[in-house]
Amino acid sequence: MARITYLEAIQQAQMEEMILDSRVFMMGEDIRCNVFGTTTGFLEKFGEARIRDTPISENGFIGAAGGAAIVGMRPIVDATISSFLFPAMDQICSIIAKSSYIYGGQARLPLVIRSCLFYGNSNAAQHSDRPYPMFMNMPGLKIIAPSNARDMKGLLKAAVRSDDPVLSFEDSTCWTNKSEVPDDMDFVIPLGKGDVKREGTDITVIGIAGAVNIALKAAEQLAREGISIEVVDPRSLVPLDHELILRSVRKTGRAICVDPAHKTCSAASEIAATIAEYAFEALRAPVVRITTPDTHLPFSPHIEKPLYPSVARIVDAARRLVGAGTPVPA
Amino acid sequence: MARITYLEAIQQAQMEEMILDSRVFMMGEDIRCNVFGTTTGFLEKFGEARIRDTPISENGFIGAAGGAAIVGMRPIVDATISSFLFPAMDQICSIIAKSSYIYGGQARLPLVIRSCLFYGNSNAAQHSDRPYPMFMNMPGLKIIAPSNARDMKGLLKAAVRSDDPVLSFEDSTCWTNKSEVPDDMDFVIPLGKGDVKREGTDITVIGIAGAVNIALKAAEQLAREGISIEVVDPRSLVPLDHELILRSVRKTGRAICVDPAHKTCSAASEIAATIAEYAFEALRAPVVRITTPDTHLPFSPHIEKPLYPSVARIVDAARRLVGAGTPVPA
Amino acid sequence: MTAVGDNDRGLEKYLRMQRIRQFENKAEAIHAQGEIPGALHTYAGMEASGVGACMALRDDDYMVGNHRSHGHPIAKGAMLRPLMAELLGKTTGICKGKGGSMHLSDFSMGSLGETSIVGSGGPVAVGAALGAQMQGLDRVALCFFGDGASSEGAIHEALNLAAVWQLPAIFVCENNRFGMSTPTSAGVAGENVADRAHGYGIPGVMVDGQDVDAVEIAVREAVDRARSGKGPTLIETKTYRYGDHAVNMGRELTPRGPDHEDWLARDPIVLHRLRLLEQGVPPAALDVIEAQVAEEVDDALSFARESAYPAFEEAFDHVFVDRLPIPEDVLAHA
Amino acid sequence: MTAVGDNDRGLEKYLRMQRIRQFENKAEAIHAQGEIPGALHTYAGMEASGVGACMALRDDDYMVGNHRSHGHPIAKGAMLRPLMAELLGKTTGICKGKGGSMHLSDFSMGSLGETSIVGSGGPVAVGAALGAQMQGLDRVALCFFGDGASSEGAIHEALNLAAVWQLPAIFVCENNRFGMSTPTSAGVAGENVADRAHGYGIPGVMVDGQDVDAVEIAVREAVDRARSGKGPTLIETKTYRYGDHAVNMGRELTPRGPDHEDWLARDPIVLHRLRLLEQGVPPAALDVIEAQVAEEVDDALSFARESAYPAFEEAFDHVFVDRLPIPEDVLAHA
Ligand SMILES: Cc1ncc(C[n+]2csc(CCOP(=O)(O)OP(=O)(O)O)c2C)c(N)n1
Ligand SMILES: Cc1ncc(C[n+]2csc(CCOP(=O)(O)OP(=O)(O)O)c2C)c(N)n1
Ligand SMILES: [Mg+2]
Ligand SMILES: [Mg+2]
Repeated sequence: MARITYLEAIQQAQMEEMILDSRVFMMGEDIRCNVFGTTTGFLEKFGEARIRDTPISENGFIGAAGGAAIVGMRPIVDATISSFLFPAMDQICSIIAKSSYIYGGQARLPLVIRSCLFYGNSNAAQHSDRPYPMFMNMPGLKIIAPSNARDMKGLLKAAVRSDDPVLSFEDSTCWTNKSEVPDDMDFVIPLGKGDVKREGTDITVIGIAGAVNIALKAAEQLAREGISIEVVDPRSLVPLDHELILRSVRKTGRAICVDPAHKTCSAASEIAATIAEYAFEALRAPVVRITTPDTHLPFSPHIEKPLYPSVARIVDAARRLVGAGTPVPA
Repeated sequence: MARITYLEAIQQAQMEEMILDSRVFMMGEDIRCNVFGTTTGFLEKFGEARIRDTPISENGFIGAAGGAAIVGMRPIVDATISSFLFPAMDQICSIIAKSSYIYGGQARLPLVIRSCLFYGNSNAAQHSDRPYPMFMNMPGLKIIAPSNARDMKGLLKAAVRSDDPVLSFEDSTCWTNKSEVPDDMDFVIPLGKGDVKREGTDITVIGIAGAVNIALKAAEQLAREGISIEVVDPRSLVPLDHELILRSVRKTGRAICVDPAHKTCSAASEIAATIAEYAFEALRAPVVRITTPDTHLPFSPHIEKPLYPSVARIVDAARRLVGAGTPVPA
Repeated sequence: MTAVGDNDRGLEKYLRMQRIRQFENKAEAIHAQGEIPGALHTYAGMEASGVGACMALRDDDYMVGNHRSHGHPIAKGAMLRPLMAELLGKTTGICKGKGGSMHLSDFSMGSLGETSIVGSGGPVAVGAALGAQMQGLDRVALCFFGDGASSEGAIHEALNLAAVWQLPAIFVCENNRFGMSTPTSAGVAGENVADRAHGYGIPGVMVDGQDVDAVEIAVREAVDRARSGKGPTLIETKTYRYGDHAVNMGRELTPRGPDHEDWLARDPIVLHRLRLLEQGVPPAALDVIEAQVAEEVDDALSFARESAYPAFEEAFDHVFVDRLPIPEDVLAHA
Repeated sequence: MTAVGDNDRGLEKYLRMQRIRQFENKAEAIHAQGEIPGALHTYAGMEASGVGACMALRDDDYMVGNHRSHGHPIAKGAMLRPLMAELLGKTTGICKGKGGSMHLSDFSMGSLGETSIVGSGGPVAVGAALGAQMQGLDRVALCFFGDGASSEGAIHEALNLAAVWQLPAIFVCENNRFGMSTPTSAGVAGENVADRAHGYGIPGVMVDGQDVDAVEIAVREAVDRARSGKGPTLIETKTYRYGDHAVNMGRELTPRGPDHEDWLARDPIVLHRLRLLEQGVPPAALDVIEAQVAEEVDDALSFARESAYPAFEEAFDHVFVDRLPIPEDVLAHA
């Protein structure tokens, strides 16, 4: 166990998996120079063949990762910022998500495509996307979106070991957050297992990626008002741990879904719909979504920052829900 | 009024708008040879400059449509099959959806990107996408998905006249369906206005695109069993007519969302979440989604066809809901 | 490796070209009768391009193709039964009925996908070449794509990437003069697709795509370069497709030019047959091959017809390594 | 049009290059102090490329640029106040505070977007050229992109499309020897980006990007071709960026080569100043320009500082033509 940051967790996960499996290699734009700090020491340790700087050709090199995976390699692609997945959308959706299926299982594509959610810091609309909900609508892609260093390390290691393609969405608002992380080279968190980050009885707050940490802060504040929040972190978006979410909502009877993505067709919407479909009988109040509204993200920090989910918005919603709730039936 | 097909409605809408406004022009792969029948007579009438065959460069020519729109043209792009939007995702998401915003309103992008939902006919996974939910998560794009010829014509004409970029998703299962369509050159259906396709009292079935027609058939069958279905067709997915949907659900107290897209983060999920959030007090039963499951579409028709929403699945769900419903409270 | 002109190799090329032609003739006929669902894009007229190129490859070399997918796997040596079964959507199909006509890809023959999204095979081939290079194998990866596909960004990115990394990749642009209804000149700027090579600092080669030996020689040179670490080559086979973009569509999309008859007169199989006869191969040897192929095709069709359709549950296989859970309501009505 | 060597034009070029340099020096300084949010990608060292190119354009010609967006609009003639206000995120900014440093695009100067997604400007410029052609205007559209961007599929598709349609487009690749930390040779196959032109059957031109007159001459020739219906040209300006990929990042990403000092020694503004002096321009005339620009920059900064931040509601403008409804819970906490 050591206390490390989310970025260090990424670095460690990659480092360990590259040590353990010589088929694992990395590629991406400017990864050798280690822009965000997730490849510290890699070039020295693994050499140029396994730490590959690419031309600025996202569709080309992400597709090449798919091809390399088909022939037995296990690439980790660092696509840096999630917005740069759009140029690569065709290879991701038409090739990487579908090749195993369309060829009747002849192909496997064990690869990881990492990218960060680069919102909240005046990078303007073209660099601030949080596009995981789009990929959730495309079968064939597993998706992780961890909220702390421990989960990041365990899930990323599981992703590298998975024989399915995995997209890793790394929330830049968590980058410098620290947590205790096992050193065990075989510490993995299975894809598809969510985590109860805080237990509570009145409302289930399901948080996506960095929103988990906001939810935890809100829970703290609400606890002082006597409102008990259970914070559920799905961690993987595909597969999504329906069972854990539903179990919690069946206990609390109320749900708030907090998601930094745009509201329409967000992960929050998916989770809300799941709750309304499968835990309806337990619901005592509307299922609330707290998301970024369906506007783009502006550069000017004064108008950008209030657009994201916040502690204040969660606290307000929670108060409203508890007020609105019919009394607990025993 | 004339009884015409959905494809003819597209043809008419385009023809009329091109006659009315010389800034409107079309481009796309092989549009001159009129593959699907939506440009019959166009080359002869409008000439090569306004009916442009393009190289196979979706990102290039869809982006060029954006550029042409910025300088005052009003392009209609025929991207043929929706799956071919993936290669163009960057221009759609980074340029077309965002340019008006990122430049503070200096740019307007009046353009229409048409593509068909080409599912259900053994075209295999790479040609069978129904990707509108992905675009619903990206602000800045209006989206229509009409279910019959009349709506198709009225909405497409509105789309061409809109100063915002519009994606038109044209369901190939509706192509040959006929309906009465006004000849009036100024017949338009405003974007964002849904339509009650059938009135009913027990359950609201919200259908997306071709699923509306399946819902109507199911409603017919259920009527014979004494279950009264209200079929709501949002027609536009962005903006989405929340009010109409919520009004109907507040009346019936039950909702089924039927959507040919994959379940996770579908339009059905969005609508279900909206209902659970804003019409909760009226709900008497779980909000059910009937969608294509999160598997790809296989070539073999024997295993492809049962994957889509069907009359039988809607009928079953409706029976279950009515059975499960608590009695109407007055 | 034996020489291009070698008798056995000559006969092998004849065999494979015959397989493609007869396989497709049969497929086209039964497609017309509704026995094959979906669209059928035939390779007739282009057999020398695929067979010449694949004959320059080893069995363990990789190959990526496109929507016009029947010719490539047969050229690489695939057996016909699983291909025909695939066309009929059977569970014994090479893709278990998931892929169909646009995706006849036999991975056991080094085929890594026949992808129907135009241009999308380029990056895959680059990745396979990269994998081979990193694994220290001396395999090469060959990518077939069309003239139309050359306009896709994916092909450009693939060429640049392969050239920057000096990968063992061979890009074969099968220029059949049209992309759907669009003549090459209306889709592709510049005289020849091969001219693009110069901009990437790699060799660009044009070859008569109706001459199976010429194609083999050109590709073999590229393969040798690639295998010896000298990087990729772009080859343009000048060829022609006989059928419309897809067959049995009810109307013709392709606007034939005045050269149409000239192309038909240079049928790659006839040309190769003549050459073999000139080289002293007895006509009977070729007739035997044709008859043998006819039998193979009949056998493949019988096999396909007798095979079962996939069980519904199979629709949920191969999305991920583990079968997806099947929603009850869907299963109930399957 | 007046000649390149003409005195007034020479001074105008000097003025615009000075504007860029001084504007950015100021911006870099206040960015270091936290007054400008986000990343700042400076154009210093590349002024001759932007100014030379834009001086070959008419005011009503179009221009598309990239993330390194300060130089292009100033080169095209934009005023500094709205640009500086944009850097500070003010509502008086050219993009009303929505765009920031990577998107200083002044549409009133024919600028159609400085887009920070690498390569994405190519198709936009093609569309503008198409629009001009269809409208019967004799405008041209010029697209600036980097050496790194040349590897993007979007640039390939744009080049091919412009060439197939013979559009009045000029593609200016500003080869500043790096894309972020990656030397051009590691990202771009082939000797020169301009060599790609041949494959599209269009002229490819290389020019000394530190010589503002040379750039103007090369671009003017391309503009003349384009305006007279002869189609697009690809021009590569060989240049250099002085700053790191973005400034004030705390550490250097760019691995400078042995030629670093040589490049600094050929500063485009110094070179142009020397030439003007040689041409007989009195030094005082240049000093006046410098002083005038210093005032302009100070004025722009004062203006920016005094300007208001956007009202929160403005975050909901320009997603569509009509303002979006603002969710109550968001508004409550803004
Ligand atoms: C990305 C994409 N765009 C468009 C299509 C539709 N389409 C299928 S084949 C084809 C023409 C391809 O031309 P070419 O590459 O020359 O191959 P050919 O069919 O001539 O063999 C087109 C436009 C597609 N499948 N994928
Ligand atoms: C599609 C995309 N990929 C990656 C990036 C990150 N990025 C921003 S600028 C840059 C380097 C661009 O190099 P070049 O085109 O040569 O322009 P320069 O910065 O050298 O002026 C990169 C990789 C991006 N903004 N967009
Ligand atoms: Mg072709
Ligand atoms: Mg550069």
